[in-house]
Amino acid sequence: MVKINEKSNWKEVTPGGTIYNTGNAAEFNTGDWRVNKPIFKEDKCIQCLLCAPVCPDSSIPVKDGQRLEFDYDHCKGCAICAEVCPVDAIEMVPEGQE
Amino acid sequence: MTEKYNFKQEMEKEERLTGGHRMCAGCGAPVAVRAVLRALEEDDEAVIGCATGCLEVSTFMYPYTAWKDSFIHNAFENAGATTSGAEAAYQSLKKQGKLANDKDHKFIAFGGDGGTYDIGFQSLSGAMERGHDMTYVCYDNGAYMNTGIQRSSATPRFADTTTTPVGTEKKGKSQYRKDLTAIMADHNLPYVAQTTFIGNFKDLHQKAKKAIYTEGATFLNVMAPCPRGWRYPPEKMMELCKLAVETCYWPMFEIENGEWKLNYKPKEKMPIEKFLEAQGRFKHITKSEKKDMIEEMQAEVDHRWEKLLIRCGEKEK
Amino acid sequence: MQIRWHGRGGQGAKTASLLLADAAFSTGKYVQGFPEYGPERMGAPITAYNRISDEKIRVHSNIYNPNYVVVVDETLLESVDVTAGLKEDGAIVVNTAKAGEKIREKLKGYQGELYTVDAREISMETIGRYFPNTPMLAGLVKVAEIMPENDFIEEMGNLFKKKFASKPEVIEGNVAALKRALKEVKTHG
Amino acid sequence: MSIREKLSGNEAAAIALKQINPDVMAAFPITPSTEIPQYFSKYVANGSVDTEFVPVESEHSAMSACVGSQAAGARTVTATSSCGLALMFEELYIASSSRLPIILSVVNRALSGPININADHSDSMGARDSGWIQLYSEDNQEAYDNLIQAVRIGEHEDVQLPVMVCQDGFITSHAIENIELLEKEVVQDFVGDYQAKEYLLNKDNPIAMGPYDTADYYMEHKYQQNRAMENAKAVIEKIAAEFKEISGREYDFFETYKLEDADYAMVVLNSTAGTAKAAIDKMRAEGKKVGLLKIRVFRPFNAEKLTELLKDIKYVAVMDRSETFSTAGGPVFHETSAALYPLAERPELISYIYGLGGRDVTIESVESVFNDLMEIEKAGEVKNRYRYLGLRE
Repeated sequence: MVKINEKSNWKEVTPGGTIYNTGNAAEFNTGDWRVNKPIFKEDKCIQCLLCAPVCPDSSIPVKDGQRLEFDYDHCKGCAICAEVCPVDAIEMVPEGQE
Repeated sequence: MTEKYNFKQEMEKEERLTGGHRMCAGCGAPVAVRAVLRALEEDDEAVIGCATGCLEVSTFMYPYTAWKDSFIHNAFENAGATTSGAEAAYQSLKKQGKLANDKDHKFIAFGGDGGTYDIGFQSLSGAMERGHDMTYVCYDNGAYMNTGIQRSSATPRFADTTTTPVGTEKKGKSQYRKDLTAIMADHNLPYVAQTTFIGNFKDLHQKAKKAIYTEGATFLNVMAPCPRGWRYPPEKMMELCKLAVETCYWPMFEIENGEWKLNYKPKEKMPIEKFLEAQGRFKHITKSEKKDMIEEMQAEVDHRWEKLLIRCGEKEK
Repeated sequence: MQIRWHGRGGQGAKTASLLLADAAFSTGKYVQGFPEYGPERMGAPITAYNRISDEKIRVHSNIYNPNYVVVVDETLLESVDVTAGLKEDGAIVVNTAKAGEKIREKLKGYQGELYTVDAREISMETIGRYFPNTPMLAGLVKVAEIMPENDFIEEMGNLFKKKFASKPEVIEGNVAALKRALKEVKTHG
Repeated sequence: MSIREKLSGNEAAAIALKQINPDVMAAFPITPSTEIPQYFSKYVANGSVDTEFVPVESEHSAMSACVGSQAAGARTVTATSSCGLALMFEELYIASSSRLPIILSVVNRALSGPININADHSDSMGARDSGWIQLYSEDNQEAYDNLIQAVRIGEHEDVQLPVMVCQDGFITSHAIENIELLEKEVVQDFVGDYQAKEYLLNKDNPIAMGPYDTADYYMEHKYQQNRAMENAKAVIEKIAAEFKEISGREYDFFETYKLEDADYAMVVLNSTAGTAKAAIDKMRAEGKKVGLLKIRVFRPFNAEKLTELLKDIKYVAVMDRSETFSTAGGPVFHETSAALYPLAERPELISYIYGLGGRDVTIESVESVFNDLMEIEKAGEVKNRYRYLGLRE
């Protein structure tokens, strides 16, 4: 599908605004909203995964029973994950000062 | 049909709501959506309806959608009717053999408390009463957050909202909240439940699973905190949910084929003040000298809790 | 005079543009203050605008060639083209603790004047919480010479009294933030 | 082989819908269109259609469910009148902007208040700018024929717009008249199977519908709708030609009656056109050069064709069965005037508001309009351009 953007003309935008490549918000970066950044301390992590379901931005991927590095393209830095972590394996630092 | 909850396995499921949506940092609504959609079997397709509200405008801003499943937003007050129409189409096309039948389609509607308790109530009631094979999920954040924190019928009494502002004559909202979950139970639906985010989301997961995989119209009421509207630091989301449950402000229960069941009973009921003082919208009552408003609210919470205990057979009438 | 504010939802850039309009209005100017409305949420980049003039303002479009740009959140420099359309003889005021040359690196070849205000430090030390819009507003008033400093402080004091009628304890801190920002605006040529 | 029958307009509409055999009908009863979902429910109960009938709790939900259903990939229909159409108002815009070719059988009735159940066009005229194609029907035959053609017009790939087919409440909806029906198989061949290109239930390609559209995109989307409406003009003609092959009946944007050499003409739509034809016959017999232009397609409005047909007429009475309260005429008058404006020499146009809330229109009342036009010619000037027909003064 042709990439639609604010320069697209009336023939290029999709009829009715319907989107055919669902889930394409993944291409939109909300990581730059972040003022504070979560830092994953893998050495401290006990892989309890309690951080994963609380993320509003689906930014804590889990694979093979292990949480992986944050998806910083989408994480908005809300810190809910850091708050629920029982072992302080997530540290919040001001963006740009990690 | 309660299956064992394999938390780790559930967390590995592919996300059906992607990042890149424009909800506020720390918003509860996408957390609710992710949890509900995880209850879908991986092979099942879903058609998701959504009422206008924060969730809709922020997850589907042209040309981006965060939803991987088929999704339809129609208007504010008609997620119930719209989703019921899609479900009717499915029944018709399936019956006529016009669809490839190798995959099951599940129908899920999402609405905030504005789109569910208030403006969309008629449409919800109609769709549920007709018994479409669909699940309606309310993410209840207790006010019209999308338009700037106006009161809804789900807003707790005394809350300071932009249409029930605290002033010299008024102390926030005058009314207690509507008990929508009980009203939906009185529709005699096969499954109705109330829940929120607790621990590893077992309760929410199991309820979503039951709701989606029970044939007929089912209803789920999920409390989803709003840091902006409730005025608490965004990182405290899980704490707010816990306070709501431990104070019995937001009990967790379900009604399966008319049987009421309490899913969690605090060992010791926490005073409602604990829930109120965690939120800026109640600052005018928690920080004032007069405690009578808090006492009033406590009495109402107690009254509703007692009623629920009786309904759930936890207590003699 | 045309001003464009870059901030994030929830940080008060919109409020700052409205306060600026109020303050300038008190000096007898014609004013406009308006945000660009969209469904963006807390944390999302947002834009707000001001026009200030001695004549009645009739234009109702967005501002594409501002005389001044205010960046309330430094992290926006990475994602937003904040100097787009900024007039060569104009100026940009950025909320940062960083050195001027560090900031200029991010301004995509912009040659005009650059000012900085450490709104985080000022806000934390005077108001006790992070409200960058108050110091940034003062910074802009100073840089753009919108009104005499004393008049500005007096007028803002009046506005805060109205705005914070229910929490008078924050007025003093906000006024202090303005005063400090007026003094601490740094110029970087 | 056509089938000769005697049917009310509502029966004709219901039979058209039965023969179309849609996948879904979602409806809520309202006088005078109530019979349509009633008849249809009977077809569902007896298995003579494959349709899923959704008995919703309001017209708003009716159109909402139609949007959900058509978006899911099902051919979807509904019926309504008056306040029901008004309650759908928001949804009409969403249906058309979502490019969903839903079919709506409108039985025209006055809007409240005061409450009134009889015919006028304030309901569908209020919806004229909602992005729906609008077809108007003089009698039961046209209501039937228009509904069948509507399916092909709306679903055409160059169009993809919803269509409402209007007829007058009680006057035609409840009057038994002769009609020629097509064989069910002929209709089904004509409308064919519906296959949406992109739809919610397509398991291989999920889609998302109904976005938040910012100022960066909204106008482009509106212009697409505008172009679809423009495309509908050729499609309407093409479908009419095909329909003629199966029915022998001719349809166009407009129907004229003794207009060619007329000096005085009336522009009108729906049932009054028939009464006007009778009045014209009577007056022609008296040697008066009167004629009729009946509007069948009000959206899209074919201004070019209308101009061509009216340009040589001296005096034209434009009849509106609805008010705009502009104090400067009704919607049909406005659009007719606008269409004729570019002409260097234009007919003299007079606006008549008539028949509101079911006020009867007789041969005599039509005659009085033509007589007014002749009076105006005699007087050499128009004293009152905006008139009410049959008002007690």
